[in-house]
Parts: sequence; C-alpha cells; structure tokens
Amino acid sequence: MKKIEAIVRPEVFQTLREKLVHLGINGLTVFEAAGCGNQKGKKGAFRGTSYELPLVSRIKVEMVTEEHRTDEIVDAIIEACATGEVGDGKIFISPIEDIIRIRSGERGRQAVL
Amino acid sequence: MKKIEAIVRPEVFQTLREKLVHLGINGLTVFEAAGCGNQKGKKGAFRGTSYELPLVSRIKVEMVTEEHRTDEIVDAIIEACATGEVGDGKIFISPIEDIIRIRSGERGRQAVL
Amino acid sequence: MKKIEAIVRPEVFQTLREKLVHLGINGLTVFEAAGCGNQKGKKGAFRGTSYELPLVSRIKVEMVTEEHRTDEIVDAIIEACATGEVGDGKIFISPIEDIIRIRSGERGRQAVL
Amino acid sequence: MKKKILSITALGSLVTTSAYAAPVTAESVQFSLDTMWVMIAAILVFFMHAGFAMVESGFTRAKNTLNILLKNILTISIGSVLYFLVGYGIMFGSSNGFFGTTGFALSGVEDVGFFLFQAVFAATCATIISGAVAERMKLSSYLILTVLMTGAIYPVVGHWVWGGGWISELGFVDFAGSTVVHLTGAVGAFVAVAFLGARIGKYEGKKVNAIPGHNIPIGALGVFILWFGWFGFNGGSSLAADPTLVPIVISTTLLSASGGVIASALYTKIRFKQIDPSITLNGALGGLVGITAGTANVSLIGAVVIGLVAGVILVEGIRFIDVVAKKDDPVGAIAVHGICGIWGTLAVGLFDTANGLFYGGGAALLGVQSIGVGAVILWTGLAVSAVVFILKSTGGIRVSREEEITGLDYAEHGSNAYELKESLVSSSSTGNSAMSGSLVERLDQLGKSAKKKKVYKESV
Amino acid sequence: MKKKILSITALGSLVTTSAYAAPVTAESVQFSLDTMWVMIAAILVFFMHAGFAMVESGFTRAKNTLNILLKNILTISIGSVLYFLVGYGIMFGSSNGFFGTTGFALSGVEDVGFFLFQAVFAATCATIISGAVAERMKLSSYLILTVLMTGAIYPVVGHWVWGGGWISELGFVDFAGSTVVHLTGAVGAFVAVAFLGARIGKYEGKKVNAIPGHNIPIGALGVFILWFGWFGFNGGSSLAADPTLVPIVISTTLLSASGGVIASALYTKIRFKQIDPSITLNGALGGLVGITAGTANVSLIGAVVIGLVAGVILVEGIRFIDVVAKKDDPVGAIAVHGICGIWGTLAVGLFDTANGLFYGGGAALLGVQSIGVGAVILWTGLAVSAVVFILKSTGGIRVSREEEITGLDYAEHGSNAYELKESLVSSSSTGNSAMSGSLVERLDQLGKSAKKKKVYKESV
Amino acid sequence: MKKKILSITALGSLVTTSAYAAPVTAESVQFSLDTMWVMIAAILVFFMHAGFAMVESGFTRAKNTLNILLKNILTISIGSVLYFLVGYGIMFGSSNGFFGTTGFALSGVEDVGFFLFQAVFAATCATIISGAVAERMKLSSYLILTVLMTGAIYPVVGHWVWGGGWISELGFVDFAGSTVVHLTGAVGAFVAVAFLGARIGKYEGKKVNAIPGHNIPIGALGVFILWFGWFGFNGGSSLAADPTLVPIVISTTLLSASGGVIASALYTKIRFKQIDPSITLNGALGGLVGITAGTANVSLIGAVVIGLVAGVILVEGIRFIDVVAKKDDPVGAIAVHGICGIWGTLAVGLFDTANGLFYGGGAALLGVQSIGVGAVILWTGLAVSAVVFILKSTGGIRVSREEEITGLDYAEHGSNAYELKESLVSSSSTGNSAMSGSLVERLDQLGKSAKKKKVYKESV
Ligand SMILES: Nc1ncnc2c1ncn2[C@@H]1O[C@H](COP(=O)(O)OP(=O)(O)O)[C@@H](O)[C@H]1O
Ligand SMILES: Nc1ncnc2c1ncn2[C@@H]1O[C@H](COP(=O)(O)OP(=O)(O)O)[C@@H](O)[C@H]1O
Ligand SMILES: Nc1ncnc2c1ncn2[C@@H]1O[C@H](COP(=O)(O)OP(=O)(O)O)[C@@H](O)[C@H]1O
Repeated sequence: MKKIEAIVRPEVFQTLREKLVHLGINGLTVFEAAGCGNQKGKKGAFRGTSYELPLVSRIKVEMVTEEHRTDEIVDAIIEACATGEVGDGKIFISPIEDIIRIRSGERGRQAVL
Repeated sequence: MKKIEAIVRPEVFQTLREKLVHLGINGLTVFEAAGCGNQKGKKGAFRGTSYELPLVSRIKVEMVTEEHRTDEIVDAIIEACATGEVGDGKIFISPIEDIIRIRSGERGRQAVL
Repeated sequence: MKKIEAIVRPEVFQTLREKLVHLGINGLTVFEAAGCGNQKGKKGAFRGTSYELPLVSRIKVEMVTEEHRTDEIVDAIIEACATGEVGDGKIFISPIEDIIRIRSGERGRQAVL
Repeated sequence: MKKKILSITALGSLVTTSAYAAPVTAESVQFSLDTMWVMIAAILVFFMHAGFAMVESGFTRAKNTLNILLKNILTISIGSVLYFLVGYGIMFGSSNGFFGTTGFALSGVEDVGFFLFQAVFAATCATIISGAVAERMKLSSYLILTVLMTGAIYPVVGHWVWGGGWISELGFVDFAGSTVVHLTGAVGAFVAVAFLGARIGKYEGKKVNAIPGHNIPIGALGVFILWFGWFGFNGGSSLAADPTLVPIVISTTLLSASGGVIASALYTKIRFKQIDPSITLNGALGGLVGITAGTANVSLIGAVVIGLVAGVILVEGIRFIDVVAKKDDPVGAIAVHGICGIWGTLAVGLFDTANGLFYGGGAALLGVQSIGVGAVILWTGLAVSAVVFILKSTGGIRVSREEEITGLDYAEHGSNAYELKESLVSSSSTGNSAMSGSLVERLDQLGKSAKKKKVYKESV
Repeated sequence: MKKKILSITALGSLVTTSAYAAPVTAESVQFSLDTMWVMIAAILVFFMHAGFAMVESGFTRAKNTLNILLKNILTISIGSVLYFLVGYGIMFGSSNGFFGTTGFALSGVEDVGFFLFQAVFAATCATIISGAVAERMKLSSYLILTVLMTGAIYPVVGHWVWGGGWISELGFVDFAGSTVVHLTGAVGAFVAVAFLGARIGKYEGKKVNAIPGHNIPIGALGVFILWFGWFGFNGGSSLAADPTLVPIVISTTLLSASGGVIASALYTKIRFKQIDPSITLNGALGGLVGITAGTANVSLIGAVVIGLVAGVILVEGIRFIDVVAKKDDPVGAIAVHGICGIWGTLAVGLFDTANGLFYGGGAALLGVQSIGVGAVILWTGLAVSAVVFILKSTGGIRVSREEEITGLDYAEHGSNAYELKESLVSSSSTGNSAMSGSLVERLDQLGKSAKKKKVYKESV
Repeated sequence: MKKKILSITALGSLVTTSAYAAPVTAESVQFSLDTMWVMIAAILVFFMHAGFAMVESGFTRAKNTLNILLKNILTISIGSVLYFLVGYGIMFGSSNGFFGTTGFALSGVEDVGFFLFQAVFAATCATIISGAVAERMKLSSYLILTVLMTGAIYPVVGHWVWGGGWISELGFVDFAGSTVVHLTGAVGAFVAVAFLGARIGKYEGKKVNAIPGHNIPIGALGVFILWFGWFGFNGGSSLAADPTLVPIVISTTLLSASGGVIASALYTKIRFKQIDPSITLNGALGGLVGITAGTANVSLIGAVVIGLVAGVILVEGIRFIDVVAKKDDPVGAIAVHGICGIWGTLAVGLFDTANGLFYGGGAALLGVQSIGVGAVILWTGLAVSAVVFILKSTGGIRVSREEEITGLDYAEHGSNAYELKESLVSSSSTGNSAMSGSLVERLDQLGKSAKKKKVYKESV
C-alpha cells in the first residue's frame, strides 16, 4: 500500500475531489497547511507599516491506496491541480505497511475498499 | 520504529487519549482534519438555498512508537474509537527510520521514552 | 529521498525558517498541531470552575529532501529549536519513494530543486 | 411605578382635550415632555433586547448561536404582539381582583405611550428565560412558553404590583421591577431549567465542568448595552420628566451597577485567586437588577452599597446554582435576575430613605417586601411549572441528544453562525461552491460524546 | 412629513425672536422640546449607520469585511458633507419646479436641526446600496455613486415628496420614507447590481449557490441597532414632540417589525421546512421598511398586518431577486428596502385610517401611492443607470477577478479584518514579527477558482 | 461649558422651590426639559464606554481581550464611584484657588443631574489610558492609576477650566473638553506608555513591526458607538435644551467627524498608496476630538475644515508616535485624543466666529488656548509621572515577559475570550470535558519569542 500526499492550492481542491470521485477514489483526508518554496510570500500593510507574509496557504490531501493505482491518481492530481504557475505544489509517495479499518478491525487491502 | 496514524471522530479523541495514557503512551501529536470515504457528507441551507458539505470533521493522531508496541496501540484505538457506524476511520502504519529528541539530540528509541 | 518531520514549539518557527533559508532549504510545508508528551498540559478557569488543557500547541514542519542533506537539516533544527526545557519536540525521519512537482510533472530529485 | 400611573392617567385626559392644535400651555408642554421622556426610555428598554441577544450568544457555544439569536428576536416580536393583544389588558385592564379583564388589543385605551413602555418590559421578562435554557431547549417549546409569559403569567404579576392589585395595596415598593420583571423572569428560568436538565457534559457524577462562552467581547458589549438600556428601564419608570426624580434614578442606577462590578471583581479575586472577567461583567447586571426596585427610594450611598452587596451575592449565587443546586444556567440568568432580584427587593426594606430599617423605619416594609417576593415566586413557579410540565408530557421540551451534540444551529436550521472554509465544500457534484465544511467549525458542530460507544448518526 | 415641515418652519421664526435669553413662554418651551426631540431622533438615525455596517459585514464573507466597513463609514461621512454643501439645497431650497436651487451650504437656512435630521436620512439612502454591491464593487466607483446619490439623486426625490414638489401635491403619503429613502436606495442598488453582475461562484449555469455570511451575531446586532434607530427614523419624522402622535408612531413601528419577524420565521418554516435565522432577522427590517410610509396613518392592528405581510413578501422577494431575477444581492437589500418599500407605500392606500381602501376611503389614495412609487423608480432607475453606465464605460466599476478571489481587504488594503497567526509570519528576514499568514485566514483569502486551470498570480 | 453651569445652578434653586407637585410654569417646564436633555446626553456619554471597550479590544490581539474588556468596565465603575466620593468635590466644590474642597460624596450638592453628567465624563478621561497601555500593563497598576485619575488628577484640570478656576478666568474656551477630557487622558496615556515601554516584538533595532488588531468589525462598531455617544458628549455640554445652540453643536460634531474620516481616507491613500481602513476609522475619532472644544463656537464650514485637518494630523500623528517617538500605543489613543485634542483647542483660536484669528478676532484667543494646553500638559504630565514612577518603583507596572507572551487573558485570568475546541480538552483525567486547547487559540497564546533560545515555562 502507498500513501500519496498532495500539497495543492486551496482553490483547486474541489476540482481534485471531483476528479478522484470519478476515478472511484472516495477515501481521503485533508489538512490545512501553509508552505513556501519557489513561490515567494506576500506583503501586507497595517496603519502604514508593511509586513511580510512568507507562507502561502495550502491544502494537503492524503490518500492511502493500493500500489497499482498510484499512477492514475498522480495523473489525476496533475490534471486537476497544475496551472503552470510557480506554486502548484508537490506529490510525495511513501510506503504504508498496514492499514486497519477501525470500525471492523479489517486489515490491509480490505480496510480501504 | 513505526508511525501509527489514526484518523478518528473528534468526539472520541478524549477517550482515546485516556486509554493511551493507561497503556503508558504519553507522546502523541494531533491535527485537525476533514475526510470522506464510505460515509457521505451533509447538507446545509442558507436563505433557502441548500448546499453540500462533502467532508466530515476528523482528528488525526500521530504516534511514533517501538515496533513491538504497535499491536496493543492498534487494539486500544479500536477499543476507544470503534462505534460500528460507518465513518469510524482508519489506522495507517508506516516505517520511521530515525527519531531525534530536539531538546537533547538523543536518537532512536531513546528519543521517545 | 527522505521526509523530515519536525514537531516544534510555535514560537521558534520563524527562527527555524530563517536558518533553513540560510542552508538553502526553501521548500517546506507547515501544519498547526497540538501534542503531549513529557511536558504536561495547563489549567484554565471559567466562572470559578477549573478545567484542564491537556495538550500544548505545536507546529509540524515537513520537508522532503535528498538523503545526504538530512543531517545538516537535523542539526539546524536542533540549533534553532532546542531550549533545553521539556517539550522542545521531536524529529522523525522516514522514507519517501517518489516526488512529483505538480506544475511540471517532474519526478524525483528534480521535483524538489 | 404605581403612584405615577395615576398621575399620568389623570393627565391622560389632556390628550383629548389639548390636542396638538389646541392652545399650548405650560401643563400641555409638561405633558408632552413627560410623554417624550417615556418614549425615549422605552426605546432604550427596547435596545436591551440587543444586549440580551449579545450576552446570551457570547456566553454560550458557537454551535448554538443562530438559535439563541433567533430566540431573542422572536421573544421581543412575539412579546410585543401578545402584550398588545392580551397582556396589557390583563395587566392594566379593570380588575376582577386577580387580573384585568378589559383593554385587549388596546380597545378603549388612550395612553398608547404607556402601553409601549410596558410592552418592552414584558418582552424583557420573557427573554430572561432564553439565556438559562440555551443550547438545549426546543425552539418550539420555548416559543410557547414565551407566548404564555408575555400574554398571561407576567401580566398577572404586573397587575398585582403595578396594576393596582393586592400586592401594591400592601405598600410593596418595586419602582422599576426587581421583582415584577426580573424575579418573575428568573423564576420562569429556574423552573424551565429544572424540567429541562443540564447540557450534556455539564455534570459528570460529582464533577462540575466548565463550558465557556465562545465570544466574550460580544458578551461584554451586551452587558454595556443592557446597562445603557437600563437607564431607560429605571429612568422611564418615573413615567414623568421629573427633574427632582430622574437624575437621582439615573445616578443610583449608575452607582449600583458600578458597585456590582467592583464587588464581583474583588470578590472573585479573593475567592478564586484571580479576577474572573465573565463574572465581573455579570456583576454589572447584578448591581442593576439589585437597584431596580429601590432606584427612586434610596440614597446614592445606599445605591453603592446595594450594588456592592449584589456583586458579592452574585458570585455566591452563580456558584450555588451551578455547583450546589446543579441547575445548568449557561449565562447565570437565575443568579443575576433571581437572586439579585430578591436582594434588590428586600434591600428597599433596608435602605428606603423614608421607611427602611436602616433609616429607622422599622421592619414593616421589609416584611411587605418579603411577602411580595414570596407571592411572585409562588405564582410564577406554579404557573410555569404547569406550562412546562404539559409541554414536556406532550412532545418534549428538549432537542435530541444528537441535535444537542451537533449544535442547534446546524440541527434546527442547517446553518452556522460563522464562516466555513470556502475551499472544502461543494454545493453540487459538478460545481465549485462558495461554502465549506471548515475543519474548525466542524469540530464545534460535532463536539464530543461517545463515552459509551454510542455515536449519533451524522446524516441529517 | 410634509405637513409638519410647514408648521416647523412657521415656528422657525421663533429661533430669532425668542432666543434663549428671551422670556420663556409655553410656546418657546414647546419649540425647544420639538427641537430636542428631532435632535434625539437624528442621533438615533445616525446610529443606524452602525447597524448597516454590522449587517453588511456580518452577512458577507470575512475577506471583504474591512472594505465594507470602510464603505459604510465613508458613506455617512461623504453623505453628511455633500448633503450640507449641495443636497439640502436641492431638496428644500426654493423650487424651480423640479428641484431646489437655494440654501447650498445652508446659506440663508435657519433651521439647522431640520437640516441635521435630513442629512442623516440622506446618508441612509446611500448606504443601502453598499450592501447590495458588496464583495465586488470598486471602492472608488462606489464613492462616486455615493456622492451623486446624496448630492443629487436622492435630494430630487426628496424635493418631489417632502420639499413641496409635484408628488406631494397629489396627496402622496410617505410619512418617514418607505419610498423616498428606502425605495430610492433599493432602486439604486438594483441598477448597480444589474450593471455589476454577480459575485464569482454565485451562479453556475442553472445552479444558484449559497454564499453564507461570516459572522451572523454581528449581523443580528446590526438588525437590532437598525430597529433601535428606526424609532428615531419614524418617530422623528413627526418633527414635533407631539404626545398624540409620537407614541402611535413608535408603537406601529414596534408592532410592524415584530410582525415582520414572526411572519418571516413562520413562512420560512413552511417554505423551507426549517426556520431560516438569517431571513428572520431580515424580517424585522422588512416590517420596518413596510411601516415607514404609514407609521402615523395606520392603526396598531393595521401595523401588525402590514408587518406580517411584509415578512412573507420579504421571503418571496429575496427568493425572486436571488433565483428568478438572478441579481446577486448579498444582504438582501433590494428585497428589504425595495420590495417592502413598495409594499409599505401601497399599504398606506389600503390601511390609512382616513382614506385607505380598507377603511372605506376608496382607491384614490392607492392610485396616488402607485404613481409616486412609479415616478421614484423611473427617476432613480434612469439617473443611477446613467451614472453607473458612465462609470462602467470609463475604467470599470468592478474589481478584477483576482482581487475578488483574494478578497477586497487584502487586495485593496493589504490587510485583514481578523487576526492572523503570529507564529507563521515574519516582518523581515531577520526579525520575528507579530503577524502571520494564518492557515485559516489564508483559505478565506484564496477561496476557490481555477475551474479552467487559470490561477491568478499571487504576488501583489 | 462654564457659562452654562452658572445659569443652571441659578435655576438649580427651582428644584427645591418648584417640586413636581408645585404649579407648572413655562420656566419649570423649561428646567425639566433642560434636565432631561442633560440626562439623555449623559446616558449617551455612558455608552461611549462600550465604544472604548470595543475599539480597544478590536484593535489589539485576541490573547489580551478579556483583560482589556475588564479594564474598561472597571474604569467606568471605579470612575463613577470615585468621582462621586471625591472627584466632584475637587472639581466643583468651593475653591481653595487650586482645587475644590467641598461637596465630597455630594454632601450639600443639589444638582444630581449635573454630577451625573460630569461623572461619565471623568470615566471617559480615565479610559483613554487603557487603550494605550493595552497588552502589557498590570491590571492592578492600571486600576490604581484610574483611581487617581478620576479621583484627583482630572478633577483638578476640570476645576481650573470648568470649575471656575484660573484657566477659565483667562477666557479659555473648551466647550466640551478637547483639552479637559481628551488631552488630559492622552497625556496620562503618553506618560504611562513612556514608563511601560513597548510590547515585545514591536520595535527591533531600527525596525518598527506592525501588530494588527484581531477583530476590526467590533473595533469599527466601537467607533460608531463613540461617534453616537459623542453627540451627547458635545450636545449635553450645553447643559440646556437650547434650540438655538444644540442643533448647531450636533451639526458641527457630525460634520467634523465626517471631515476626519474623509481626510484620513484620502491622506492614507496618498501617503501609503492604499486607504488604510483602521486609520480611517480612527479618523472619525480625530475629527470628534478636534471639534469638541469649539463645537458651539465655530461655523458649520469651520467644523468641516477642523475635521479635515484633524484627519490629516491624525495620520501623521500616529506615524510620529509610532515611528519617530517610538511610543507603542496599540490603538492610537495618544494621536487621537492628544494630538487632535491640542489641534481642536487651538483651532478655536482660529475658527471661533466671535474671536478667532480667521474671523478677525486677532491672536489673543489663540494665545489663551495655548496657555491652557500647556498648563494641562504640565500638570497632568507631572502628576501621572509621579504616580507611575512610584508604582514602577514599588512592584512594577508591567506583567512578566512570560505573561505577555502567553497573553494577559490566560496569564491573569486563566481563560480566553473565544471558544477553544471542545474535543481536544478534558476537564479531568476521567471525563470528557466541554473545553479544549484549540490548535488555533493556542498559537495565539504562545506567540513567538525565543530568539535567544529562552523559552518561558509553560506551567502556570
Ligand atoms: N521540499 C519540500 N518539502 C515539503 N514541502 C514542499 C517542499 N517544496 C515545496 N513544498 C510545498 O509545495 C508548495 C509549492 O512549492 P513551490 O516550490 O513554491 O512551487 P512549485 O512546486 O510549483 O515549484 C510549497 O508552498 C510547499 O508547501
Ligand atoms: N483511502 C483513504 N486514505 C486516507 N484517508 C481515508 C481513506 N479512506 C478513509 N479515510 C479517512 O477515514 C475516514 C472514515 O472512512 P469511511 O470510509 O467514511 O468509514 P469507515 O472507515 O468506517 O469505512 C474518512 O472520513 C477519511 O478521513
Ligand atoms: N511518541 C510520539 N509520537 C508523536 N509525537 C510525539 C511523541 N512524543 C512526543 N511527541 C510530540 O513532541 C512534543 C514534545 O514532546 P515532550 O515529550 O513533551 O518533550 P521532549 O521532546 O522535550 O521530551 C509533544 O508535545 C508531542 O507533540
């Protein structure tokens, strides 16, 4: 099993979710995040004093899935989230050794069906 | 070392925390999250227009622990968090290669005692 | 590639970010978190009734990086975040199997440069 | 308030004889001035409803905010209409000894200004209950209770004390309503809470848990608005622009509220080692309720003392209701309006500069005041018990456990008081929507429960 | 309001003849009292601007809050100055048949109190637009429109109805301005919205999305403040401290607003299966706008009925504007002030106790009321269309797509209405700062978009 | 205000001679009317404390909100009682040349209404300080300073200018208190801030960091409430319901505030390339402070100009205090009340329609105004310095670094102004609780620090 973590712009999340639903991927967990990278932060101003906002807002989507599905999911993410502008985000793939469905105690593949 | 990630209903978190304390597990980190899966979202209404809330609120609990303790922790999570209703959540187990305690620089097993 | 997860006190995050910038590490993603461990929680009071706040606030910083850079990053984190008081936090290191830059579809090392 | 009513209804005949076009005399101008003052006071009292709405929503949880706001705005609305149709007649109509029986829908009533002032009072009494029953009472049951409070239960009390009824005949002094308005509301609140039970999670075995409010700044604003409106509540009860009386009433009101704040702050510091901001804010209200009965009858020093005592009583009263009586009153309404209301009414027996015990007037007035308090508690307690008992037996007065945990806003109205995250929600499977199931708000909606492995169904 | 103007300007000569030092007579005291009442009423009307600011910011999204607050405070400020310099003269100066031409900067005007009361009205009319165009109209364009509304468009309407102009000559009744103030503002709002278009994400093909407000408690507070201020709005329009009139005006105002709340609550319950809190709050405003024209001319029962009808009309009106007409009005201003304004004006033709259809007065008044409504819609519609058309052709009236998605607060002012997280921001590369790019607030700033793979540049 | 005091105390004898039962004459009615107007104005001024509370909590950080609310409600409470016991006597008692020495606890004072109006003024002066010292001053030290401000320091100033003291004898004009109230408060604020030092993180070497407020909508509401109350502040200072004066006072107040808003908006646009919403809101207050001295003595056009100038001065004043003087004043109180207070006082010397420089009255009045300003700065500066110096030497006036970083709400009161997440907290090791250590709120509590590897102990 693999864990796919996608760090994306907040505004594309709904599009991504719908695309994944079409692929038959229902299970996912999301987190609010903030990040920096090649894309730089912004500036704000308050009472004439300016300040930096070095991070930009991001959403992290985590999906645990069977190995053979990772490629199509990655493609779906790129399709839904790539704009071509710096700051589109990253996908990280890492190994998951076991999965348990809390409700039933099922393990492994069964747990994410 | 293993990382145990449990995605659970917010309302069971306190019960879980107390159960883990009884097992002698003190260290953990939690995150607010939102998820979807077999459990479907809800509907809201505002000024007569209804809208979907496709995600439900979740808490993610992360614990890094020695391999031999994973099973009892998993059991504890199931005991504390399973209700039998769809949406109880998942546990993911993944490998951790090293741990460092920032305060002391200790590494490995020492770092999580 | 490795994922470095550092769980740190919120108040040291800016110092850490600047230190990492000096090392040439620009890319990172951060999350709000709450944790417990050796450090205990606090007490609050409302209308004469006291209550416990068992968790303390934390920031999790995630960086995916090439293996050979992990040590200097770990050192930088310790330098920026260690105060010597209980509760400084942990660093977890885990394997990452692949990375994709969403914007370009680049994979692996290329994706985090 | 009684005495003045007579003088105004005496003058009331001026309305017909000296209409606006009639020759302007000093008397007619004084009458105009009296009327305008009462109108201004009534407008200030109206604004107290904004204060109640803010106090009650600020001191409860975010997930029940829309519901409490709705209860407040419906209370003043239903209260006004009901009092117009029925309540005023019961309160000030010609008496059958127990209540009034004429003047429904103001038929035959000339003094519309007096009605107006009384109408906003009636709604105030009813809204006191909304805070105490917050976060768990069904909206429908609450509204039925409001109808009966403003249409019947409160007007009967009012008739006895201000409408020329038997309590007033004893010489009972309640200038602006420590008993008539506040104690009546608080008794209703107490009974309703007793039937309702505590919010989930408030009491666990011997443990008393704190359930802090979600937005204290708007709660504090509510306190300031109430204080502001109270100058109309007490000041207008003179029913005349009397330059020898009104400044004293306003001053005793200011000083007693100030005393309440100071005493609550100091006493929580002593009692709990730190000043409790939320109770200190309540302290102002305790001082205000405390002075309401005697505002025109005590000295300025007396007012300060009444306020100081109210501030201390309030702290102990809140603890008593919360910890000993185990009545879960989220905003402290029973202590503020009930316990301080009793204190204020009895305090007249002590501090009345004419007849008070401390001014050599003996204990007679104190006795009368006690009788009045007892009678109001008895009547209101029985009447509200009957209403709530019937409601409870037929359909229930409390939302379901699931709805309470989810929060009344989402459960009863499908909506939230604060913004959700835009990016996490879609209003259709094909479109991006402008709404969202915020991580944060969701937590509030769900709350905790599940000790016994029972989790409510989330599909609504 | 017209008739009274005459009487006050008649008395106005007293100002010079009976200065404060002059002998005090019953007439002079009545004049003082009248003046003070109008001043108090004007102060209450002023406070309605706080109500508008709270309603409009509470019912829109957090990312546009500073901008809407700014629009509100600038509206009353610019409105006051402009009305002083120009507007008052156009409205009450000696007429050229179409508008007034004297009294600019109050030259030659003695009755400063009357000016003041009118000035706060003028700003009210203008601020109605700010809610409807919220979250997307350029601040600069909005301000130009405000200048023209308070300086010219509204004063012309006012001249026709209250300044002795042709509509008033027909016998048109609009005591406190259902048409003059509210309908005029709402027509301006409608036209501006029509030119502006909907907010991004509001309409997608056939779908109508909900964009809930971010802070309903302050929205509710705003409603209470408006209601509070409205007692001055209607009560002060008597322009005299008349004890036979003012209590009735205050009472009809209270009862109609109450009726609006009750009806909106019940009707949303029937229509949508649950009570909609946000529409119910609007219901109060619907009832208030509804009674404004006839507040002095209808009975108390009439007021209740007018309010109840307004509450139902409002619900359907909001749906009509939102779903059928597809005009995106975030706070429901067009339905509240426009549709209920028309209802209120026509209702006088039905409920006027002297000449109303239901009181045997025939349909004549109803006809006159209709003509007045039509004339105001025509004039305001044309005038605002011209202004907005020119603004749109020269530079545009709408912020860019990127700015709208980011939120006007950050895009136009570089700042946020609520606190960001301290720990995530640095104000310099070397120092820790006190500000932060909150995870949470950022989500609000960014929103969603990007359906078509187009994402705006984030660097500002 | 001075002149009028005489006339009212002259009339004051009416209170005893023409009690309510006495024959009603035009004079007695006018006296009633005057009294009621002053009462209404006092109630409005009272409400300004709600405005201060909202402005100060909105413009500071969430973690210090309870503390600032508490400071505000304690200020009006302590202020009222202290002014009753001591302050009034010092201000209006019979003079020893320097201050009054009779009338303590109002003994021998008949005009309770006048006391009341003055009492709410006194508390206003004191509360100005609370905003400037927010987020770091110990509650106990602040309260001691409040006691001395309302009990002694301010009454002395008041005695000099309004109590018949030496400054008034020079012909100094300060109708409603630009100097007496606002400048006095601001000088106190300046001195306190100078002794206190800046908040942690405000100044780093040469860098000036921004520390934005956490809830601008309630800050904006506070501004509207202050403006609303100010009509009572200025209008009531006439001390009589004078129809030739009050409308002018209300109008100049409205127009100057409007001018302040407009000028601050435009000037920040020019100066910082975008309109700063927070400073623009302050602009209203700048215009209000500016007109307070001359509100009865300048023309309407003069008022607009005074406001416009105040709006510009304010922007530069805030920058000057913040960047050049490096005095950390979170809400801009020193610029608003101090710098604009000086401007307003001097502006009378320029715009007074009788004696002003611009009206051909020469520079004499300007000179007198300058002397008054200088004297008040000197006295208040020295007196407050002495108090704060002693407090600082004995126990300190500032919370610890750890408490400041944690936030005063949690550190001094163990509580928070906003809701924490329910699910993350337990109130006992065995039970689920209703409270929580929110991820979000915690961040606010902890803030940042630790540059030098020093982290405070979190256990409290
Ligand atoms: N090395 C990294 N480790 C973890 N997260 C990263 C890393 N690099 C980038 N990110 C995340 O991805 C987001 C986008 O990266 P960025 O470099 O700005 O753009 P792009 O991926 O288009 O080159 C960042 O905001 C950050 O949240
Ligand atoms: N494949 C997945 N990857 C990541 N998170 C998942 C996955 N499937 C489910 N989840 C998380 O677990 C939660 C519960 O899952 P769900 O399928 O609804 O119920 P159950 O586990 O009882 O079958 C979801 O809300 C989501 O947060
Ligand atoms: N086993 C663990 N798994 C995950 N997170 C942990 C674990 N132990 C500690 N943490 C996180 O690290 C933080 C600091 O740990 P703590 O034990 O209190 O101090 P220290 O690391 O200085 O001994 C905790 O608040 C928690 O967020």
